[in-house]
Amino acid sequence: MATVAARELVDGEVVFVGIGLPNLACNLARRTHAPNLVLIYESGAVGATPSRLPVSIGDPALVTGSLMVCGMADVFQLFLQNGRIEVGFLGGAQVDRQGNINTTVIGSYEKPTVRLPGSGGAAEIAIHAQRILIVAKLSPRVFPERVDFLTSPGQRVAKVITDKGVLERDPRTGELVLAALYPGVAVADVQAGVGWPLRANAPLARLEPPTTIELQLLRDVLDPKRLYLKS
Amino acid sequence: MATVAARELVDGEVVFVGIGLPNLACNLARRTHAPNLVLIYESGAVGATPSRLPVSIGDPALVTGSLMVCGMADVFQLFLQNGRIEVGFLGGAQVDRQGNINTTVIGSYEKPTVRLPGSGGAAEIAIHAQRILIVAKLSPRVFPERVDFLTSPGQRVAKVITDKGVLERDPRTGELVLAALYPGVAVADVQAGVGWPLRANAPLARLEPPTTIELQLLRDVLDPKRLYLKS
Amino acid sequence: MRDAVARLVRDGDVVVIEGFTHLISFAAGHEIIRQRRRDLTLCRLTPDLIYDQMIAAGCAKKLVFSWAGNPGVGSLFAFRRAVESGQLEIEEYSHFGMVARFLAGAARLPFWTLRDYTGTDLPRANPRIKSVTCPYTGEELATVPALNPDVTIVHAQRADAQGNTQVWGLLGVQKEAAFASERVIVVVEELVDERVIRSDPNRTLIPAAVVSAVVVEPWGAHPSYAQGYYDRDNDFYVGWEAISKERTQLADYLDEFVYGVQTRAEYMQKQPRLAERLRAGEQFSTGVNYGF
Amino acid sequence: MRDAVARLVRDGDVVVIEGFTHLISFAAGHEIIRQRRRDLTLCRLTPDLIYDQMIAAGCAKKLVFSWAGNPGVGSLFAFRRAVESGQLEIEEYSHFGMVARFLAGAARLPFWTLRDYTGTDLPRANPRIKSVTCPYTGEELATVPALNPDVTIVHAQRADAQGNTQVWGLLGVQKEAAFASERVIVVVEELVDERVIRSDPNRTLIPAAVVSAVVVEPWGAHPSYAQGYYDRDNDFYVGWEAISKERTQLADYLDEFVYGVQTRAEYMQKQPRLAERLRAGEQFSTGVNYGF
Repeated sequence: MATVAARELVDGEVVFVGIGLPNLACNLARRTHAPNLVLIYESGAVGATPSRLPVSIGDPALVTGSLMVCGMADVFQLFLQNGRIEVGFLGGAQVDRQGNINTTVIGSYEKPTVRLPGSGGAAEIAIHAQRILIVAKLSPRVFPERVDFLTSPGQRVAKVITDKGVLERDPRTGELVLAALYPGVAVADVQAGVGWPLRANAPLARLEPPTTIELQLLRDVLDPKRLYLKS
Repeated sequence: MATVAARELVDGEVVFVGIGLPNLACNLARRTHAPNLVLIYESGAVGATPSRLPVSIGDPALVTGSLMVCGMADVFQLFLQNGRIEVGFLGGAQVDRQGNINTTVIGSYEKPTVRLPGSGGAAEIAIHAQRILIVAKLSPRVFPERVDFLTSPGQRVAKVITDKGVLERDPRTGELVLAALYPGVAVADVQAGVGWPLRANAPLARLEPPTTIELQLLRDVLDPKRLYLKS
Repeated sequence: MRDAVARLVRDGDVVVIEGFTHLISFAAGHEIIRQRRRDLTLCRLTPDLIYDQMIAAGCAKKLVFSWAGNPGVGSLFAFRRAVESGQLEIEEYSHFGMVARFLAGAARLPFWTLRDYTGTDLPRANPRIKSVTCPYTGEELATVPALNPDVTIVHAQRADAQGNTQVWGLLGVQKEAAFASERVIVVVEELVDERVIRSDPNRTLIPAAVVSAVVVEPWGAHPSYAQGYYDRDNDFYVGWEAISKERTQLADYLDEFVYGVQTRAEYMQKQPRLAERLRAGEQFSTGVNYGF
Repeated sequence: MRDAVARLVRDGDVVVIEGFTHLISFAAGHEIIRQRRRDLTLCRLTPDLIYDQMIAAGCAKKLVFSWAGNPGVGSLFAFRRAVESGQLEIEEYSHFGMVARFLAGAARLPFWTLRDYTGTDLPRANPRIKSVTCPYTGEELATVPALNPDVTIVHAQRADAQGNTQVWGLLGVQKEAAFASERVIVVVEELVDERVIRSDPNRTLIPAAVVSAVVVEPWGAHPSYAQGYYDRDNDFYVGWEAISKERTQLADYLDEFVYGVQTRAEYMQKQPRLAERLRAGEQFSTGVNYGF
């Protein structure tokens, strides 16, 4: 997933980075095909080149040696609302057929079964970043027909990168459709993790497996303690 | 005038300072009875202790050794509109019976006889500072019944410090009335410089002449080149 | 700290302890717990461990927030138990919404305008998110109401005795929260001479004019961090998952590390290897010329 | 500078050269005059000598401003002649109004809200000052429309080759103007290695992401100043009163110091004692620790 996400990034782009896999993906891209990627964290660090894998979005390693640190009012007003962010990464407890994301509650808002953390910056990232990439593992609980609570609208979702394949948003219908598969994965495997009848592009693209260099960077340099890499 | 203005300031107050006489008055007060006066310049220098007499409100000497430098958005939103400014100094080409000030045009706005500089920060200083002190020399042209253009409203004007006496705003009628005279000045001398029938408090206060220390500070320390002191 | 909290934080207050990951005043939160303040409305973008502890200790009546999790780790379980059982009132925004509330509060405007929330369920969950029509274009834009706390507490690297406060590294919304607040407590790693502040005035984030009290409390942000002083205690954040999950473990934690100490110095003495493990390395910036 | 202006400043553009007293790019203004740009809408809080010169040279169709004088000295006579004879269109705000217009532009909102103008004649003189009703309190508040220039030019102490720009001393509204603008030219005293920027990231005011061109032009702000590099040329400002008052003297000035030179370096060579008279003394700040 980290490799596939990394390959979605174009050199020179300004990326709003979350913690975990998106952060890995961005730093992998910076060390391979996109050395001029500009990473912006919602904590206010711009152009960070962290010397260690940050555990939180406000890690001190994101500040030391960054190009700019600004207050959060500037992050949201001058960067995000201003339209300067080209790519935004989001995850979620639920992603629905239209690419909408829920990070607020499972069940009703008033009497939730599970109280999730809430929007954080996800609502405005989904509204203002020019292109949204979602990273999430497939499962029918995570990909329902409709989210219990709509935290982040799906309009700007470009791709959903999962552990079995990549979904794209059909610009006509707004629906997520299967666009590419990992080697050895069948359409039915993806359908098993999605709670609506999944349409598939024809022909389906084939995702290249990680190269030796990519694997080596991920395992030896970027996440040697396996904080985010599970395989 | 500088001495009279200085004596209006209370130790510890936060003062929005203009250039010229107000700046002299504030620095005189800081060196006599009000060492903890906090001077804020609209350029963004807070707690300045200029080592030379600043010619402009953005003089580099206001920055070096100040307590804080902030952008102008913060000056207007966080200090002024927030209500943190206790005293604001204003001057003007015209001051009228109600304490309104004109720094925009003489004549009509569309076809002015004289185009003045305009508001600068004067409109919002008059609206947000808790107490306004005006410093101006008496003359019927400067003190008309009504200003040609209302740049800064008079509601918060506390006193008008002139070269012959001090006017105060009557809180009931909003009208400027004579409150105090310099030694040797008669009521008629003040009336001669004011374009409306001037009412006078009874009894009139007497303004103490500058002390030796005040004169020495003004002439030898604060304005040795006589940039703003004319006498 | 004891005096500042006793004097400036009152039962029923709207309280803000700000700092985005960086510079969160755990020392002040612990003192508020020790002084058993009640019925507080706690506001923060990210409630973080400190509000999880204050909720567990019974200080909070209401929480105003935008992201309530343990960053990179998981849940805040005291918060979740309180919400899922209906014992804690909540008022929820997005980060931008909370930032905008502080901006309005700091500028003393009744509301702030932002382009946000279109297509989301957030305005349905929170009727205080409203809208306004642009007088120029006719567009409809989202609004949030100003947030003007009774008291805001911020941690910082250094301040002078008057309260002129300098911060570097992540700035969060501390400036806005301080200007929005009725009363402000600044907690610092170091009290410095006014000349230190005056030698670099562009670093001053909060001026003395808005500060009610300055408290010197080295390590007062732990397990949060202070750039240039000590690192974030990520192990503690990871460990909180297990403590927070069980009521009894959380109670034991509070007994030992909050109620069981009188001061932050005692808190540090209980954990003698903490300082050594987290003390910051050196990476100094170069000075700039303020001459003319 | 020649290339940057040729490429990025076009006839009819809305042009902003910002900097409040500090860091006004006279070098860029002079180059615009030399390249004979026409029909510009010039915007600045304080038109200052630079716009007085550009108005005299025939570059301006319209002026948007809030205080048009020679600070501490007197009038801008080219401006006054143009206004009093009806040859220059004007649009006038207060300082706060202009700042608010840049804030709205930078945040890409169509308007900004402020508490201002009640009881003044300014909204009568400028119908673009309007009002909005608060959706919470019902209060009526003033509004100004966003200002989004075609091109903004700012002078700064230093930047890297990508355009990450650091400023200290007075900050004016440069950050807001840059973020509000379609194109941005940064003119610097010194081009520095990216490592210098990265050694003190809290000093960065404008990020490369919004910068179209970086021009290196030492002394490019004279007779304005650059804190830590050179002092304001107050004598020049005082002397401008006499030059500006007489059309022919002003024309002679432009002939000699603007049209008569090709570059800023030539401008400085014509005035060999300038650097010596104005070069800044040293008063360095101390570095802070960014380690963790």
